[in-house]
Amino acid sequence: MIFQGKQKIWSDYQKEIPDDHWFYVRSCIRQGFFPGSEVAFLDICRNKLGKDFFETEHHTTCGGIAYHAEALPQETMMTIIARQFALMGEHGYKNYVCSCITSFGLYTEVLEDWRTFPDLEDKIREHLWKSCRRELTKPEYLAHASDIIYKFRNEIAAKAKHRLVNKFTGEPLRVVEHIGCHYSKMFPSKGVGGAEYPYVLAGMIDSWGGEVIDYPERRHCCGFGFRQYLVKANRGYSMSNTHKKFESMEPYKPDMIITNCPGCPYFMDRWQYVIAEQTGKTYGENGYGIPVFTYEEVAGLVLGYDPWDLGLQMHQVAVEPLLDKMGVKYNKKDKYKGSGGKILKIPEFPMNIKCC
Amino acid sequence: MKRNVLIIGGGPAGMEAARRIRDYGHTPILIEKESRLGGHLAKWHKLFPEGESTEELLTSLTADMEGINYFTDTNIVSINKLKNLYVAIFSNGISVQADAILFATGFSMFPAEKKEEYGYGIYNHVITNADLEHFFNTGKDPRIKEPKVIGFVHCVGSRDEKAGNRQCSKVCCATALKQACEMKELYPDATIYCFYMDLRMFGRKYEDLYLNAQRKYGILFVRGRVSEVSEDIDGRLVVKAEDTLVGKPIRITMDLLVLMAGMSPCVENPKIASMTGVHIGEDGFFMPRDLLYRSVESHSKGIFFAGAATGPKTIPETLNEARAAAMAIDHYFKQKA
Amino acid sequence: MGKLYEQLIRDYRIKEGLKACINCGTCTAICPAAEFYKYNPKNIVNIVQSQDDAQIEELLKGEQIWYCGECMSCVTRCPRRNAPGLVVMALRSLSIDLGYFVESEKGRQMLPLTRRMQSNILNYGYCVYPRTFLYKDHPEYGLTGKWVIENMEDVYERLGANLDGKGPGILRKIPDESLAELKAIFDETGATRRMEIIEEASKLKAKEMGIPYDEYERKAFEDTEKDHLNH
Amino acid sequence: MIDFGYSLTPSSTIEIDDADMSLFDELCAVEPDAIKCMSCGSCAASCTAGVFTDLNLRKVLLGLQRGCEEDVLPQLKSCMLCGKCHIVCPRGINTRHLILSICKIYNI
Repeated sequence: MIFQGKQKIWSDYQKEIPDDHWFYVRSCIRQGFFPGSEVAFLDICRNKLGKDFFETEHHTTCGGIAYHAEALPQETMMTIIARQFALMGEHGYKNYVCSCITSFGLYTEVLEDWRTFPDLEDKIREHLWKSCRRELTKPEYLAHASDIIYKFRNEIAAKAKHRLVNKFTGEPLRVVEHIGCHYSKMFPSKGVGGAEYPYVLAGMIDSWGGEVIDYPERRHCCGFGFRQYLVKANRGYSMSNTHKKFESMEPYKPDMIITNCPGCPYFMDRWQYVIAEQTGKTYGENGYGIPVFTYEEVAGLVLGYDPWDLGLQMHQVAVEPLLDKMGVKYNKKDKYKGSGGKILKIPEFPMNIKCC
Repeated sequence: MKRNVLIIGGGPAGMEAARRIRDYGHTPILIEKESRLGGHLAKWHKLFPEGESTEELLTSLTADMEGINYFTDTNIVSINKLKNLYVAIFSNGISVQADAILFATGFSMFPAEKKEEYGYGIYNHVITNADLEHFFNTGKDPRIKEPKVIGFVHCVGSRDEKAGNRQCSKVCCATALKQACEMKELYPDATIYCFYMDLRMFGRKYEDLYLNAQRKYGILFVRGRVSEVSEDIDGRLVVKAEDTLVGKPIRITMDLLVLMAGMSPCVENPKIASMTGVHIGEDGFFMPRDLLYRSVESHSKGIFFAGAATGPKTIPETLNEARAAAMAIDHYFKQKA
Repeated sequence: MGKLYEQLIRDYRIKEGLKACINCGTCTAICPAAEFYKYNPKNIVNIVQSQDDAQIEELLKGEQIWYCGECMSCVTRCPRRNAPGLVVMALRSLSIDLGYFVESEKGRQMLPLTRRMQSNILNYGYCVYPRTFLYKDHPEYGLTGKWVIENMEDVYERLGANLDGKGPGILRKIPDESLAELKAIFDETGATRRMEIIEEASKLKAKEMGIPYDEYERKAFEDTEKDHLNH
Repeated sequence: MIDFGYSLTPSSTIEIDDADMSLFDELCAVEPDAIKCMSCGSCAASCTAGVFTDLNLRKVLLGLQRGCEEDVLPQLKSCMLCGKCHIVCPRGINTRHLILSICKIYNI
């Protein structure tokens, strides 16, 4: 692999990311599965970097998951999105940042569609006015939340308490990066680094001291597939695609996986558990799995957040082996506690994959 | 009366035209941007359909250069029209008055790194057709190491709207088969695959080349465009396509992948066109007055075309066009007189 | 040009996603669905561009169009700037609008899918919502997932979420006036109508199949009787 | 163990790396024309048995070439050796002879 070749491509796909004043919208899936990540994101941006990120309680889902499951027609999804944009305008913002990749892909696509088909935009404006009495304002800049962390990756590195380095060996940690399909596969120019060699996560890994692993199925989808996961009868598809990725990355012995999509970290984490329970196979060292993180979780660990404040106890694959390698201190007894140290019943442990 | 003809481009079209124009009794002035004549041809080793030697062809083309003024390492700085004359200034400071100009600017190789998914310049064992010819010429390329499985990818940057090249480059199918057979001669134990969309074997003896590739060399064909290439932990290439004739995805691990980079319009076309007002088609190649009957004439008086400047062509087509252009130029002068 | 084709090309996703396919198979080669299902995006695009209504109808009533995961990996690679994923989305929408979706096992999944998605959005403002994400439907949520569900308030509070609370924040209660706007959008833009179409067609199909409606929904969500796999 | 209600799905990808080509090589040694096929489909189009069964010689040959013999060999049981495919093959492959050799080498 020739690193300079990739660098050349990355330099062709640099997008402009404004410095400050963002209208922030949340992700349905990440709020439920990775609440700690969104908390960490806003804390890093607002309190560590001192930036203005505004959120209104009136914003909702973009409808993306439902739209991609065909539960919503295209115009419904577009009008919900138009409403989100209208909220941004009403609060005086021009820069729009979303936590979800499905949303990011749709926002990008919708803006492109409206550019190509102005009659469609007119129609959606009318729908929005009729149903909500709101006026559409289109954002000047659209970013995914990982773009923001990418932009400030070196500032984060400067404040780092821990680096992505194995403290036992002094070697960089071996990190697999997984980019959500809808980040740049549809519109390569809208993603940092393009579609074939996205740099948005690789850039963070580089800055924070890790080594990026490139393996044959790097670009393959995690297998979410919307209806292919949401309907129980279809889940073999979802699981088989994750399985394919793990089989492909296994020889590289990755220490961790970092993702920027809502669904991917959940699927890559949970399918490891199901694969282990069904077939006995695990992909990490000593019967553990390979821990899968969101980029905020990794940024949080680098900045010295407590792993249980980041919500790592919600993962199924144990994160402790990685925390040990990074030298992150944690209290085992606090892992499964509730608010204010409330003692909760500890979860059961799986049969075939080691957990802590 | 002797007249000056400026020929831009010292590849096969320019060289052949220069001699013919001289033979008609005119004065050819040929400029070439590279340091030697021959264009892309000079970098090739052998030619299809029958493995003809490039060196021999080049020797024939350069054997008789008497009376031809040529400048290598030279670019056009400007061209201005003065009544019936063109005044051209070269990058070496020389300026000439020309009664006619022949654009023999040829093509630019499609930059294979633009097809990012194939990893040229990123994966260690991905090369282009031009790299392979260089290897045949020199025997040296660190990327080629006793390959056991070799793939040829047709249509790299050809028939590809996303890459900005919609046209078929015409010569790659035959070149791929020629190169595949040559590799089989070098590495008889290797398994060799060609990934194609349509095998365009349109010329005399080309179908024989195909038959030979199958029957004599055992080259295997997969109808499907390569979709993605990656590198595995041993540094080998994992190549994915659909075997469209079976209707299933296919995955093959390889030691060498050769990308058949196609012909793009010469990158200098827009600059030269803006100096002279000749037309450029939406595909980026020069537009002759028409594509059938006046294929070597431009829309501007006294400006002519030959070779791949007006679209992908084979060597014999290029040479014939050069002769036709020389004849058209002579005819133009006679009419003028 | 057939009537179905005419209906299809009114969809913006066809305008955007279907130029002229050359059957090169680039999409199928990396399609996550093509590897596991009897599915080939290239063939689907080819049928649509043939404009042959008989074949298009077969697609609309068949299983194939439901296999795609809409990951859009095909879009990146197509040399003709087609988007097979968008073509499939247009086909699915038409199949629903015409009530053809109930003719296939995968199409019948639209009933549980639309019910769950739409009710989550209308009731809570989220596509996926923890209180309706049940362990019995999602055993892969795992043992920590089970623990999260069993200790929902405590776990979310511990992590700084605002579960069902006022003001902004994670999993907040979205104000009623905003939920009312979503409902108005649903009524205005066809989502409400889509649910009605799906309910009506599914009810009829359940009767035709001779099974109670709730059993029809359960089967659609959980069961696989046909062979969908590409062995 | 938990009953999840779904499981891993086998891949349909043709994995050439794992294919055992020894029988195909054996076939090519006695039938060097086997590799001359250009998948034009004339044989399948004219095949009498193909009208009633799934027999498709083009696909059989391709399947053998990809190491997927198990998927395609059963088709040959429908062949009546009428030889129409031999008449129409533009590459002049003696298809009858080829089919007999396939049956012999692949033991069907």
